[in-house]
Amino acid sequence: MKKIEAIVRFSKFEDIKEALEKIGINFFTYLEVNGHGKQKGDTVTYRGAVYDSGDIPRMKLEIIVPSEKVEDVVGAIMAEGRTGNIGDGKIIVTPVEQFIRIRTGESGNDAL
Amino acid sequence: MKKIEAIVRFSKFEDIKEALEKIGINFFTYLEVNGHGKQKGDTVTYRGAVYDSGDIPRMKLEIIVPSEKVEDVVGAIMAEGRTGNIGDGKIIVTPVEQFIRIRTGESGNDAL
Amino acid sequence: MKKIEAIVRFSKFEDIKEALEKIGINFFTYLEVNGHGKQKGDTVTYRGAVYDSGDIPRMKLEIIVPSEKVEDVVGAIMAEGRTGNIGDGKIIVTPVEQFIRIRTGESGNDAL
Amino acid sequence: MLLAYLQSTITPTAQETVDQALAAAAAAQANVDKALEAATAAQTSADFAQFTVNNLWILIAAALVFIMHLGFSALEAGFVRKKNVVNILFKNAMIICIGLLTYCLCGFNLMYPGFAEDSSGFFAFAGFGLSPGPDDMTAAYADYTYWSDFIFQAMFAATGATIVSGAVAERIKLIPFLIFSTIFVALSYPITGSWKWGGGWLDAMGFYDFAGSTLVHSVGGWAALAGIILLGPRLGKYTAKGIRPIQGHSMPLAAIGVFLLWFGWFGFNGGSVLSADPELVSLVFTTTSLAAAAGGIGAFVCSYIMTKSHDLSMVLNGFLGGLVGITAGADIMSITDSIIIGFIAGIIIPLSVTAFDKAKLDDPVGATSVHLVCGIWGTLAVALFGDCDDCGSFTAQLTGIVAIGAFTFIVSFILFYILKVTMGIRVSAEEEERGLDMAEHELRAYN
Amino acid sequence: MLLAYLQSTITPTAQETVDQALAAAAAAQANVDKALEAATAAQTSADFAQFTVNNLWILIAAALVFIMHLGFSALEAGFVRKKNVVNILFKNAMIICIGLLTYCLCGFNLMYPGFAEDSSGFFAFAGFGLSPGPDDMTAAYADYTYWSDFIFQAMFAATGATIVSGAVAERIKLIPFLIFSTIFVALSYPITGSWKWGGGWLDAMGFYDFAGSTLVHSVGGWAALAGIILLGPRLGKYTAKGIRPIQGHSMPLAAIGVFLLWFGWFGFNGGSVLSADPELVSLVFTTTSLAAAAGGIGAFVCSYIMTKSHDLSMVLNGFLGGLVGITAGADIMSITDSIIIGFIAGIIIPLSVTAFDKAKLDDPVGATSVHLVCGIWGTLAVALFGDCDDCGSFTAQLTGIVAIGAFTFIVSFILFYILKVTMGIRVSAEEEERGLDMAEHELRAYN
Amino acid sequence: MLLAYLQSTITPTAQETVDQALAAAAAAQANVDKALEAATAAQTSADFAQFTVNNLWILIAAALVFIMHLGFSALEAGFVRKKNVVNILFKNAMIICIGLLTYCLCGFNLMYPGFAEDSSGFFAFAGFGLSPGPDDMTAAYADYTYWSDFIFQAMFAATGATIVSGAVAERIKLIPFLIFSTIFVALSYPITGSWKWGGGWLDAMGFYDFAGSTLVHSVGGWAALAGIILLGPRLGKYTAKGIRPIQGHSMPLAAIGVFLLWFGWFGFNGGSVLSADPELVSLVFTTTSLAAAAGGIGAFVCSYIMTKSHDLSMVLNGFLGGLVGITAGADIMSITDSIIIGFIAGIIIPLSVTAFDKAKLDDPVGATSVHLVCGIWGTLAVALFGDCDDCGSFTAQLTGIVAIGAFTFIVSFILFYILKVTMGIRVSAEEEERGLDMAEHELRAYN
Ligand SMILES: Nc1ncnc2c1ncn2[C@@H]1O[C@H](COP(=O)(O)OP(=O)(O)O)[C@@H](O)[C@H]1O
Ligand SMILES: Nc1ncnc2c1ncn2[C@@H]1O[C@H](COP(=O)(O)OP(=O)(O)O)[C@@H](O)[C@H]1O
Ligand SMILES: Nc1ncnc2c1ncn2[C@@H]1O[C@H](COP(=O)(O)OP(=O)(O)O)[C@@H](O)[C@H]1O
Repeated sequence: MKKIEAIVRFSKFEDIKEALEKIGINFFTYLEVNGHGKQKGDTVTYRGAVYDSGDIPRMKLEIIVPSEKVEDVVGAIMAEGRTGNIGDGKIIVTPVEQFIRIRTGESGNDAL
Repeated sequence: MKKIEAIVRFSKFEDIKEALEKIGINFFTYLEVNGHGKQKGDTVTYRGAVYDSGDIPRMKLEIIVPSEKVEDVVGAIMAEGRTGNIGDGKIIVTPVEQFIRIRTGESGNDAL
Repeated sequence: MKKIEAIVRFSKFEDIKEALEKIGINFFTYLEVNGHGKQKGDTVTYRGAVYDSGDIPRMKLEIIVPSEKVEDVVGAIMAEGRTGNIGDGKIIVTPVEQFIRIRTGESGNDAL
Repeated sequence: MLLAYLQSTITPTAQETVDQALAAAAAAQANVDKALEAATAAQTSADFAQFTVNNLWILIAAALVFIMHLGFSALEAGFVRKKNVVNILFKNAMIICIGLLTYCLCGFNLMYPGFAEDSSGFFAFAGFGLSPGPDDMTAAYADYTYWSDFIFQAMFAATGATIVSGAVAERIKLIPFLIFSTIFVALSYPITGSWKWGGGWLDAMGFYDFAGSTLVHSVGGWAALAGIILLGPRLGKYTAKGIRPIQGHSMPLAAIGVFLLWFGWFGFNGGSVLSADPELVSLVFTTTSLAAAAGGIGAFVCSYIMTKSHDLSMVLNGFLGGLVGITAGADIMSITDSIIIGFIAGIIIPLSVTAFDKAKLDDPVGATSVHLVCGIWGTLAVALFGDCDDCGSFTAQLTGIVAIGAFTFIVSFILFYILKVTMGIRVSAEEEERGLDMAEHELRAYN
Repeated sequence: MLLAYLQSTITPTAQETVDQALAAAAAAQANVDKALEAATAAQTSADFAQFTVNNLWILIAAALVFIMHLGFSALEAGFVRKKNVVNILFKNAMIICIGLLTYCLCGFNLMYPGFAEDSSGFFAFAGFGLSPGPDDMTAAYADYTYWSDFIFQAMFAATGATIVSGAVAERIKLIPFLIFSTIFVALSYPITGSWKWGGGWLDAMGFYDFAGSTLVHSVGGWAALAGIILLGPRLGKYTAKGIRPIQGHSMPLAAIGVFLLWFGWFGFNGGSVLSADPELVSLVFTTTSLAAAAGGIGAFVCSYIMTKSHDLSMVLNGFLGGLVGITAGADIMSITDSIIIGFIAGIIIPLSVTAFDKAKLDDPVGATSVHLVCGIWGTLAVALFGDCDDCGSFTAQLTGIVAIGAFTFIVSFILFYILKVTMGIRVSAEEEERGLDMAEHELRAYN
Repeated sequence: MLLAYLQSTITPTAQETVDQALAAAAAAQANVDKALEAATAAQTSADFAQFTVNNLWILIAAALVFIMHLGFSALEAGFVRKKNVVNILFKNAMIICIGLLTYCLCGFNLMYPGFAEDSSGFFAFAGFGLSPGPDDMTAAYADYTYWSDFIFQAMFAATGATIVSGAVAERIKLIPFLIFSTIFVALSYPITGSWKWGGGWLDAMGFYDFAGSTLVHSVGGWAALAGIILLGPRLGKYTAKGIRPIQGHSMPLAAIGVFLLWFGWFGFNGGSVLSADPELVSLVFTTTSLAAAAGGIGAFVCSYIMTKSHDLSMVLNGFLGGLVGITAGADIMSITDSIIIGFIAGIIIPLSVTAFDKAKLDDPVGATSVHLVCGIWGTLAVALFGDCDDCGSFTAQLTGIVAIGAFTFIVSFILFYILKVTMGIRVSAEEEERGLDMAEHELRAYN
């Protein structure tokens, strides 16, 4: 099984959610994170002092899927999450060794 | 070493913490996340519009442990985190390649 | 590629950010987490009741880097994030199987 | 002829002067009438000015009591968890609506029924709705108009139910709570209120409660207690491993609430003078503020001794304890008395909060400690410290506390009990875990 | 000789007495003058006391209207997303500055120009700046001083622009918005205001608007509507898949805002009596509060029927709807009328919010529903419910609504249009996604 | 016989009339007395009405000054980091307690000691506690009662310490801070206050400070400065790499605080008229509001020029700068003067904040810029703009600023220094990093 982490735009989150549902991904975990990036040269001003900050709040999705579903999920996120402008975000796939449903103790694909 | 991620109920967090302490896990990291799930058919109503949302805030624990401790930790979380109702959450185990204590530079099990 | 997760002090975050920039790491993701630790024996008092809590808010950085850069990044974080006192935090390195830029579909090191 | 001549020569002189004198007297008389009229007019104007300023103060006090509803909302919202914030705000928003409308429908006329001479002073009702006569807008009615009277009292009425909402927070079902609040504000509060402020039997026996330590605060506290008992504690509060504090989600919100409550209390106590009388209103402002300040210090000291901590939640409740404590006697206490009363109320707070927790009576915001316990304390303090003719005796004060407490507690208990067995008063465990915001309102407080 | 003798013997007696009488009369007269003087002095004192209390109320009312700006700021901040909070606070902070300063520069003299006898009552201007004569500080001016008049009216003036800021939130550029607000508050609002409150043509034809359902609230609503139309909806609100609600980021903040608005409304409506008249001010407090409460219930009931939910955002807007609805006739309505007017306003809110959304007119805080729609309703309600000589006829009310609405909408539309084609009024999509806080202010609301 | 006959025939006529006249005069006289009495009674009533309205305004002003403590709490809480919020709220809650209680114990009698004729006017003390005579509740005392005087002044007293709490936030130890505040409010503030408001030597030499630009605001600012110097900056603020801004955690909270401060300032300045005098109070409301508005614009313009940004934190502080600036002369300035004074105060804010930062004096909320610098500016502005007989000369104003500044700064410095060497005034680096909420209170602000 794989863990797919996607760091996406806030404004694309709802669309991605729907796209995932269409391909049968009904469960995942998400949270707000901050993206640090140098390119923007953005500044923050507070009480007379200006300083650089290219940090933008972003949404991070964490989805555990069977290995064979990775491609579909990546495809769905790419399709709905893209605007073509800088800042669309990243997808990271990492290996999962165990995945267990706490309620029943089922593990692996059964736990999905 | 392994990284154990557990997505659990808020209301079980304190119990799990205590259970982990009992088996010698005194350090871990946790944060609030949102669980997306289709099953509830929950709705959100705001200013006259209703829309679906099965999203529930949940607690996520991240625990780095020696490989041989994984079973104990999973067992402890399963024992204390279970209510038997839908929504008890998941445990995910992933491989860790390096684990370093910033203060001393110790790594691996020494860093725990 | 590797994913480096670093759990560090709030007060060291800006310094680490600058150190990372110096070694060419301009992009990463960060978020606030809570560190649970037993050592402090800290207590929380609320409306007349006292209870233990060694929990401290911390900053977590997640950085995807080419495998060969791991050492540099770990070194930079260690150099800037250390105070020598308990609570400096941890660095965790885990394997990454895929890394994709949503905007272009580039993957691997090209996506960085 | 001589006579005639004489008369004609003599009289004119005197007569003329006499006529002058008469005319002058008449003129004086006329002017006197004008002066009297002018003086009367001036008096009328002065009286009207006095009436206007008295009335204005009652209205401003009503606005200040109104802002206490924001105070309660913010305090309670701050002391519950993030997942129950919308629910507590919704309840408080509804309570002010219910309070004003039912008080208009029947509460006012239940609370001020104008007991008949031979009435036992337990219950009377002056009819539905409000129908003031033309005189009721003048000083013939009181130092304020009928409408001022109504709106000031109506703002008071809703506070009772607000007290309940905090104590039963995070687990009560919305609709049963609203039904309870409606009946409580429409009937129970005005009936016990009539016993004293409506000129009923407690008033006759010499019970003293200036602005409502018992009539408003304890009453709310007793109803809260009934609710707490029947509801049971929040899940996870009292575990096998001991008491697990469930922290409120926002201290700034709670602090805003408490400061606004203090601010509103200037109207609550100050307005209860029922005129802008300079001496009394300024005394009430002073005793009220000093008691609140002493309450804060008392709670600080006591909680520090108990837990060696600087516990903001206790200090905030200490302010409120001091305010509730002084409310029964704010118009009769000396500076020193009011500081002592407030300080003791402050000390009571941490002790009471801990005692309720030991008894496993779960009150998320400490409403029972603040309003019930300190309300009783304040009412008794009138007998202990008060030094005036009409200050109630210890017996009178105790009778009032017990009678009103028993009535309110029993009525509330029965009401909550009926609601419990019919529609249920507690949300399911799953809903409670999820939070009432999503379960009852499908809306999150923060996004 | 006899005569002389006679005279000398007779007269003294009478004469003496006569002199006495004369003296007495004179003395009485003198005292009468003193009494009259004293009475006049007392009258002057009484009148001054009355003047002082009337004036004080207008000033306190001005302070209460000021706090409505905090109410609007909190409400609007609560109803936008976390990323646009600094922006909405900044706009509201600027509006109060702009409002006060432009009203001082020209607004006051545009709104109260003292139309000449033969004026058509459409436009007049009494000159830049403020220059009261010495008499303008006495009762010769009004029941309050010139400065009280100015500051009370100036606090009103800024509310119009505040209404706009909520409706166009989360996408408008800062500087164009501030330019619009300046011109709107400095010129458009005072001109339409002069038609009624300045004694212009609408006043002459019998249009009735006590405290500004139309003159303040609808006016703000029309300007908001023009802005909304020209700006377009927020990105992602109306999608191919339907309407996607964009939730506000903090319900407690919104609730604080609404309660403070209600609190301030005591000054807004109560102060519009323009004196502390006991009967009228207390009536206005009562009708205002009951309408607000009924509005909350109305919105609750209606939104429950529509969506089967207990929607806090609707109840909060329902309060405001009730308040706006009663504003035009708060001084002439009966208890029952004001409850009905408020209840209907409450019902209007969910219907109107949904209707605007169907029309893809995106208003993040519901300002158009609250201020425009309920403002129109309240103005019409004067004709429907009002029962007095000078309550406007249906025609008069409709004329006022249409005339002021048309003028304001057209002027605002043209203004926004000019700004749109010259400097642009909408931030880029990228800035909108990022949030105006970072894009326009480089500052986050929460850290 | 003839004579007798004559007398008997002549006299009756005249005599009768004379008697009538006499009676009429007497009656008139009697009525005159009644009229005089009535007039006197009316005068008494009118005077009492005037007294009541004057007194009421002082009390309402006291309540408004009270709400400034919530304003300061919210502002300071908003401008510190999330981890120090409970601490700042706790300090502000304690300050109001300490302020009221010590002012009652000794502050009031230190500040208004009633200097003896031949006193040098530097120091006197009227004894511990409060003990008003019966006359002190009547107009014989002043335009308000003794209690009103006390509570209004007591609310003022605590504001000084509140100013300090913001400046030393995020690093000072709780208990030493509370000890400092107690001594500062109990002794230092009232002594310098007595020099002017107590009728001391600065008053005698013609120093003018209407509502306390120097006596309250600068005084707080000087104490803050002493604290800042001895404490040192927060960790990480001034680094080798330059100044690192440490952002406040909640802009909405800060905005709520500032708006409430403005609201409270109506009482602070308006109440300082010490009566409800229509002309003066309305003038003060107007100058105060216009200066605040101009301060907001000034800070906006200046910070925009300096950093090309629309900096909300500056605009909020600009409001406060304008308010502090007008405070010394709010009762004597023209419209134009007050706008200029406020605008300049607004411009000062960003310059001063930057200057303090350059000097590595770390003030998390900008209290020194707002209260110290703008307080000095406002006091000098009285000499520059004021145009009246008793407006202080430049020398008088400067003497007041320097004398009060030197006294306060030295006393505060010594106090903080003693605390520093005995118990320490700064938390450990570890505690500072962890946040004072956990370190000192074991409680988080948000959960
Ligand atoms: N190397 C990285 N490690 C972790 N997160 C990253 C990394 N690079 C980018 N990100 C995350 O992805 C987000 C978007 O990436 P960005 O480079 O801005 O867009 P694009 O992929 O369009 O160039 C960043 O804000 C950051 O959160
Ligand atoms: N495939 C998944 N990937 C990531 N997180 C998941 C996944 N499935 C479930 N979760 C997380 O676990 C939580 C609980 O899972 P759920 O399916 O509701 O309970 P149960 O395991 O009892 O059926 C979800 O809210 C979500 O946060
Ligand atoms: N085994 C672990 N798994 C996950 N997180 C950990 C673990 N051990 C420590 N941490 C995180 O690292 C933080 C700092 O570690 P700590 O042990 O307090 O410092 P030090 O490394 O200096 O001993 C903790 O607060 C916690 O968030």
